[in-house]
Amino acid sequence: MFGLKPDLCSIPLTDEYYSLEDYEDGIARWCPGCGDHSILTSVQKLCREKQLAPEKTVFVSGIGCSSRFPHYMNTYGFHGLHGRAFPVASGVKFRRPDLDVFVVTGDGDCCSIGTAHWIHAIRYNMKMTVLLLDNSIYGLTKKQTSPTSARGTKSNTHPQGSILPPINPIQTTLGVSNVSFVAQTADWNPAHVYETIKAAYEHPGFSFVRVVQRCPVYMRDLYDAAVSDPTALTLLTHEKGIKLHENVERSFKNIIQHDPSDINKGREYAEMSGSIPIGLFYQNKNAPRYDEYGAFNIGMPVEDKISAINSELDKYAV
Amino acid sequence: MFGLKPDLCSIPLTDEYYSLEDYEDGIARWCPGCGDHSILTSVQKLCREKQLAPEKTVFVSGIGCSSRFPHYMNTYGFHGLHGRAFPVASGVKFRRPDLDVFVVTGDGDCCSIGTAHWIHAIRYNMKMTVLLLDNSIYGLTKKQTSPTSARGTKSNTHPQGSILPPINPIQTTLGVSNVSFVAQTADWNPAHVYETIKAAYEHPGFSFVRVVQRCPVYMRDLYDAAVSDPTALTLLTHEKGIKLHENVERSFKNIIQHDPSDINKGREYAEMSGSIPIGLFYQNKNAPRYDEYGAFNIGMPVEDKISAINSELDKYAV
Amino acid sequence: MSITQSIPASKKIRSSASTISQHIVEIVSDSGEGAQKAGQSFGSVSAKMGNGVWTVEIIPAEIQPPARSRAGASGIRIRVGSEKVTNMGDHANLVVALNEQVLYGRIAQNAYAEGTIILLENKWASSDIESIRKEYAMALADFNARGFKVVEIPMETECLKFVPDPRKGKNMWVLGMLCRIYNRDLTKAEEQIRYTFKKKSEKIFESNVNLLKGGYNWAKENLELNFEIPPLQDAGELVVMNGNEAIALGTLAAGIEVCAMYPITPATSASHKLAECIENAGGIIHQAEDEIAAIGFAIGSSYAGKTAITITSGPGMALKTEFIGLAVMAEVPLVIVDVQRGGPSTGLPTKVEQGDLLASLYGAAGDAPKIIIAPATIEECFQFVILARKLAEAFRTPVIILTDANLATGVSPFPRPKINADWLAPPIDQSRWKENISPYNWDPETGLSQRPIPGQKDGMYTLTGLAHDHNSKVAYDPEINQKASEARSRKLAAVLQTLKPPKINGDESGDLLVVGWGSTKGAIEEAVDTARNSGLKVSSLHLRFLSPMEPGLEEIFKKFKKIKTVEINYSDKVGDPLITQKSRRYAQLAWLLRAHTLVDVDCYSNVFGQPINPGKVLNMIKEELINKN
Amino acid sequence: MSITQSIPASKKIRSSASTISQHIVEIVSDSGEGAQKAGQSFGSVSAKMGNGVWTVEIIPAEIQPPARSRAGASGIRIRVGSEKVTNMGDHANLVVALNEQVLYGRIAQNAYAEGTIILLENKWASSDIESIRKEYAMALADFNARGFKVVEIPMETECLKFVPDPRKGKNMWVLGMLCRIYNRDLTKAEEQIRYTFKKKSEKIFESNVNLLKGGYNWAKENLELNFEIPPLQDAGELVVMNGNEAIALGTLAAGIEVCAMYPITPATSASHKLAECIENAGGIIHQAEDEIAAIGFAIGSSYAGKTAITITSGPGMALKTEFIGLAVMAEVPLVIVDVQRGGPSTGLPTKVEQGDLLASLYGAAGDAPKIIIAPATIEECFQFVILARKLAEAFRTPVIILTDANLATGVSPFPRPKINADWLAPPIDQSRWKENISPYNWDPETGLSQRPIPGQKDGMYTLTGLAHDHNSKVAYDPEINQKASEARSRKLAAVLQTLKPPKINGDESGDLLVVGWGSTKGAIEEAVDTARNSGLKVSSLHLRFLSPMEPGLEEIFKKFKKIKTVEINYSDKVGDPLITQKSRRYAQLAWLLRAHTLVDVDCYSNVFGQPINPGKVLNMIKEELINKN
Ligand SMILES: Cc1ncc(C[n+]2csc(CCOP(=O)(O)OP(=O)(O)O)c2C)c(N)n1
Ligand SMILES: Cc1ncc(C[n+]2csc(CCOP(=O)(O)OP(=O)(O)O)c2C)c(N)n1
Ligand code: SF4
Ligand code: SF4
Ligand SMILES: [Mg+2]
Ligand SMILES: [Mg+2]
Repeated sequence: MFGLKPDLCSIPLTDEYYSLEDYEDGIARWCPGCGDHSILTSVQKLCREKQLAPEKTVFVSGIGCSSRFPHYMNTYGFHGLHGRAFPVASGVKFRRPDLDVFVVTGDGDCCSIGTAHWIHAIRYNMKMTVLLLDNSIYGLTKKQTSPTSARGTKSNTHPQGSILPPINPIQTTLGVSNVSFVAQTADWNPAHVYETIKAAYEHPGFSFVRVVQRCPVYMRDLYDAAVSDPTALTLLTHEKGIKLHENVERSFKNIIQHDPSDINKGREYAEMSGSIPIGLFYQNKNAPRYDEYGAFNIGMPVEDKISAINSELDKYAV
Repeated sequence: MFGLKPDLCSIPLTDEYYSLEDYEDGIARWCPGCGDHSILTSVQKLCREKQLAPEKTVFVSGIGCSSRFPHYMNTYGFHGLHGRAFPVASGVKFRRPDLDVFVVTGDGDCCSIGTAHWIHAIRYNMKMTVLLLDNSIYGLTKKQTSPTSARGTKSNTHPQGSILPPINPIQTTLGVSNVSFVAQTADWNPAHVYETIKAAYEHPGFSFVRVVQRCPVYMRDLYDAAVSDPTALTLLTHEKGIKLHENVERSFKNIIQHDPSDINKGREYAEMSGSIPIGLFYQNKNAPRYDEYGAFNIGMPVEDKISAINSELDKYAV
Repeated sequence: MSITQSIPASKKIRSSASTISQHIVEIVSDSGEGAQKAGQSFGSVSAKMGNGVWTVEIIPAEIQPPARSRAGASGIRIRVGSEKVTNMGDHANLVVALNEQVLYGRIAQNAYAEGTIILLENKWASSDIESIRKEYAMALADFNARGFKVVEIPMETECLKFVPDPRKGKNMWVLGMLCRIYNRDLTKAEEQIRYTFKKKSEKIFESNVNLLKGGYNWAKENLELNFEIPPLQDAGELVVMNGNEAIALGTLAAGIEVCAMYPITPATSASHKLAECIENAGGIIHQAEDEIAAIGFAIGSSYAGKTAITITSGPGMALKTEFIGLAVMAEVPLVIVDVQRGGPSTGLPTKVEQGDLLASLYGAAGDAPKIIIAPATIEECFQFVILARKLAEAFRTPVIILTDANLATGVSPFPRPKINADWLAPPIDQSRWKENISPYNWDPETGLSQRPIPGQKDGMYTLTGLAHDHNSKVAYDPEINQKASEARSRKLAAVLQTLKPPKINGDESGDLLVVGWGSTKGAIEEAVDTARNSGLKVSSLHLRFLSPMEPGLEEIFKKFKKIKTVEINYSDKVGDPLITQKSRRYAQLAWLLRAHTLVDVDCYSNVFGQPINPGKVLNMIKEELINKN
Repeated sequence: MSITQSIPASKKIRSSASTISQHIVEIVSDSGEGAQKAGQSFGSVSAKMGNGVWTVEIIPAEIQPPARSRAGASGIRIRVGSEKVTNMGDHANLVVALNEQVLYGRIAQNAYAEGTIILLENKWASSDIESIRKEYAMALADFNARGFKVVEIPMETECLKFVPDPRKGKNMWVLGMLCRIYNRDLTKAEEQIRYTFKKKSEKIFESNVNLLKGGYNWAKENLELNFEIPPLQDAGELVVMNGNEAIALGTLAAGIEVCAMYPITPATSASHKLAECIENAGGIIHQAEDEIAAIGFAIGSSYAGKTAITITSGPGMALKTEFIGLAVMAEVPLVIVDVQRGGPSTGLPTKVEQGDLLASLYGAAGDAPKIIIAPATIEECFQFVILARKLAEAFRTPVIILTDANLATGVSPFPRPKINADWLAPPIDQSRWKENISPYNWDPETGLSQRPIPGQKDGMYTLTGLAHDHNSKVAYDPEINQKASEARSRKLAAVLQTLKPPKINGDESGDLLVVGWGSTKGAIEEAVDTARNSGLKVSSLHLRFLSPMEPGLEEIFKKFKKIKTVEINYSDKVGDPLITQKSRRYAQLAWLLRAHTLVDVDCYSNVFGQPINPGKVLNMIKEELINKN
């Protein structure tokens, strides 16, 4: 489009400096203590760090507490339909290589009603940064079971406790062909959240980040324990993985070396129970990207189009 | 429901003997040479072998060539909507433990428009036998790319060849929590098809069988080679796996011992390229079943219901 | 019955208990201060005393809004009357406010008018935060300017006499105060408190009763406000609940054993209630992965057994469209509840609208005739599920029940239903199917046919969404699709045979006939009654069946000079830029009635997301009958 | 122009070339025998010679039906006339059949009548399979009994003189025979063959030409059948294609760069065509995982750039409903093509219906005003995509184009469009957004506003499906939703300003006005013209805009005694059991016109899954104007 080469487009075409405030829009209407607040801050920090031009940045979401995210970013935003963030984001990116696209979704939005689009978006592997804010509950609609709710979770749709084992978003994502970046982090470790989102943004393709997120209103107990317990998280680390400042890294009791190019080991770690593994499970920088296909012929001059149409008409001429 | 205990219900309540003809309905309107024909025959054989009462057997499908399947079975059938066989089948089974439910679906039906239901049906793990008739193409609508089409497949929607790597239905299924039975077979090996479907039927839960299926009309070349080449298939075998007559087993050039209780190895074999692995990738007979939950309180007498309702009303009495 | 009336309001004005026909009371506060619990108790006590009652909760947009914020107004409105109360009414007569800021949230909703009495917590006047003292003083001045009758009350101080932290408990003190003001029976109030805190300790119960009495006595000594709302003659055994709870209990009473749903506001609370109780009544609720799966699951379940139900709201209905078409085509009995909310798209998720009528009728491609009914009261929410299940099976078709956020959240007493064994669905037929009967053995007169259920010997057939003949075989011959379509359509004509022309509220002829459907009945009839009392020739008519449309409308309409619908949905206003009689887009029922009767049916409608109250309807009636003539 | 006429048919009857105004020719065979290729060539040659032509393929239900089966009838109908031919007409005049059984498939479709000439391959008479010989003999007797004029022809034997396996090639011999019968220009036919086989070797070309000439000469020597269909005066440069191909090329001409779709019959072939050519014209087609994703992708793409298109059919429309509501609510330009097929549900996937009009208008919950247009000709299929893209951007709204299986598969020549650079969308605006303008800066008169596109500095906003104000901020104040709804609705009134009352075919007053929309135009007007020639006071009117409805209809209707729509969708027939004027359910356009004009609009419609042909309409007109009087 307008003559720019895809690769050129991704360079922010601006010389002014953007401060944090330039990315903020209004006060976030999430509950006090909601994990989403800190995630928002990390994202705004990333935008500043990368000096993303607000007008070249698009946040796409579905419906849910988490999906209100775009309203709090002073960028372009698309607060669409429940479960449908991925198709919209794909459409946005398809012919606009010059835009940075982020997807913010919830566990119900992504793993329940949005499942089909989630699975296929992984396969399309279009360059976008995906944040699954997973509080293991339906927040906006006031406490119904989510596919990621631990078995036995008492909710308004399962007052006796939920019946089924939870979906494992990391494992499911790793099961889809053409998967290229899968990471997990936890909202109460902002340093790790930030570095993970940064790595995701830098990945040349579809980067999927599950952020374990606290919902103090409806899932108070769930992570309270976790937050206080230093062994609740297990850090997956590797020189090819997510870089942490050594002080941050030192703060972890459980640390495992995991080479993110080994998908089989990644799948084994995804099954870890007891402690929550955070870090990079898998990355492949060379997976084919559908957005590159989408961009290959943008900006064709009108004359060329007209002659293409005419040669088509010739086929039907009598 | 009508006083029968769930466990009792699954015993066919009949003493007459059913022959193959009892399961046949009209002539199958698939193209000559279509792989679906032989699969139909295997299923009818299974019905006879198990002496399934036609009135206690329900075939549910979506839309596609493959989904015409129920019309050719002289049982109850539900030829529903494209992509929606799983929710319907789940609804059928939920309160009818006495019915044997089969799902017949296609690669577009299951892995494209039906993805969300497919993933969640795996997790529900309700007892039903699922046959994915995968011809790697949209047959009924006349040759469009399917999610399982090999990269570069020329179709009416991708005359220059498809862009993306195919979904791997086995791997994707193995990535879903509470998965309990995952097998693969190929239509041109009827003996293996039959034994696989039999094992699937005997599995106490959701048994997923991908049948690699030939579409001579739109994918002529794809499997012609395979059929003639004895190394095209690699047999996964194990005493816990699918039992084959030794003559059949001997006919295979490539044989691998695989213990179906090892999901990690199963996932590795699912990635096999070059030769098509057939056999049982994974089985867990103890995964929790949602249909058992659905059946727990059927057949409550009217009086009990009325008193339950009245005690609810009491809560609102002024 | 007149809607508002000014009454003595401040300590200065002396009066003994003045008798009134009804009053609208509100308790507003920050969320978490228990205003709703107090209001519900006040409503229940009033119901117990034989009064008509309608309560509706005031819910803030956010889940946990900051304290003392305008958007954070949380609370409840309780309308109490001598006669049956059918709606939330117009402006509040008396408001208890735990802080002054939340009142602005309600003022924006136009909930108060000159003369509204406001009983205001006065602790803010002496707050040690200056800004708060300022806000309080400014608000006070403003309220007086607005003509509110403000009474400042030391609630905090008084409560501290009974409890250390009045945030827990102040609501009971307020309840006591209201009991005195409206001469409520204290012992009944105590019973209510015992019921509310039945799970709690005796200690907690006592401290709450002390607060109750404290509030009562304080009001007795310090307030002259004292009203008598005479009860109706004994109403008999009553239950009090909201429309969604009524839907849930109706589902049990209909003998429905499967509810497949996906959460969506404002429908979900019905499912919450079902989740709580359906297992005890021999059923199960299934939360599906999405709305498509929910209705697919329900259809599969109906196909293989008893009629199932699915409950949703606008966006969910959109997703169910394709499956509804299949249920019509394959004639699968099914009950679909649509608790309507503000549209289009995500719209106003918590607010009321009657915007899904046309979508329910015409959503699916091709011709998809189905039955559509709309309850007008909370009691009908209960009854119509039973009716819908019966219709679904008798006519082998999906039945859509259109309710809305107003019915869903409104709470009002109605006669306790005596559960009837016939209401409950009988066990499914598993007897041998009559050999020579086809699965769609359409009766040429009525289009009706009996359906085989899996398990029935010799009943085997393959249900299909493709055009099919009476054997459910795919149709190639063009005639077959025509015949089958006629059979499905004919069923609506058959339903019509069973319906009587709707009753008219008021005279059978006159200058204006107001036509409504769904939750607006109470407000419309209250307004019409008021107008008639003031001598206007207006009547009203309320439709329960929207598909098929109830019979006899043309004849009824002929007897009135003008027909006008009142609906909570969108219509253009003639006179607005570019909007003429010709270009105007009508409200949904009005549009249907025009096509159906060819009468020039007008409409009054809006999409403010609020229930239409009697005052608005009354103004419209006066507009039509006084100003225009 | 009269529709059928009997002509000499068998070798016995002598005649020289008789001049006729038009003829309907069919070639029917088992699938794979090349009947369609021969027919298309015959049509093209006729078009080249200046005749009006309409061809439509005959497609069996199955993908590979068995040989000589009734359900397996595969082939083509070619209608050739002196004037413009706008529809497939009624009964065939002359049929070439490669076996006798497939004719029964067509007889079931009521494609033939007494007098139809049948040129029948006679090799079956001497088949060495006895059953076949029997079948052949029986059929022959039956055909004669039906009054068909059967001519047995040794096609196989003749072709064997040129090729070893006549299954390949017989079609060209048939083409040659037809060229002789209708005096077609053989050199033009050769050109056509060269074009058809351009990818093939010279040898193949030659052998086909030999077959062509063989058929021509054989007919010359052995058949007396010889017709002259005089051409119209030079029609200028023409293109000949079907409606789906026209949609695809229209998409290119509209400058649309993204088509997101999911396969569905009968819409898919439009996408097939696009897949073939859009990349060369600077665009891309995306096959999504389902219809919801397809429209979501298109909306995302429109939001971030040029207006995108999505193409589907009934069941797909149902799935797109929720997203269409969002596009309306958030005012996203979008072009949606619905190639209508038989419904409800999966219905008749390959057959025509006009059943999605009401679903397109009212599918989404709440009030979702959008533009809906319906092309009436193949040429309009091309033009309306360009129009739709313009409307979508000018009015910032989704636009639905309703076409159907009849237009999708009908092939007819139209003047070659001169591609105009203005048709193509300009590159998207990336200039700095005017600071003080809001993203929904609704013009109070028209509701129109300009949209910011990502990349535009200072244009940042968050699009939302929630009720929102002009800044796209979520609306809490009730007034806002009302105002915003008015703005969106107002846009339709603004579109209306740009429309003129529809032209009437025939006199401006009379006894009957036939109203149609979409693909029925040709058949209706042909029937009306015939009726008028026979002195009946009937006119017709065809609507292109369904939303907003075209202006001036009331005035036009007033001048006719009766108004009746002709539609291919379902309506009850008065007089059928239980069906009265009151209980009757009307055809979709008729229903809208009744509400819109309050005129008692009647309807003639059916769901046979076939195009309505002129004969049926003519009979209806006679019914109304002769029999009833
Ligand atoms: C089609 C549709 N179905 C249902 C809803 C109601 N709904 C809104 S958000 C939501 C789920 C929210 O859960 P999640 O995605 O986990 O987000 P969270 O609020 O927990 O951040 C639901 C069911 C809707 N808006 N649209
Ligand atoms: C909602 C909807 N979308 C699209 C279609 C059209 N359609 C019918 S079958 C089919 C795909 C068939 O492919 P597959 O599932 O692989 O089955 P196969 O024919 O190959 O056996 C499609 C797209 C439909 N019937 N309904
Ligand atoms: S409900 Fe939970 S997830 Fe939603 S905003 Fe509040 S704390 Fe956050
Ligand atoms: S098209 Fe292919 S899949 Fe379909 S019936 Fe024919 S051979 Fe089988
Ligand atoms: Mg959540
Ligand atoms: Mg397939």
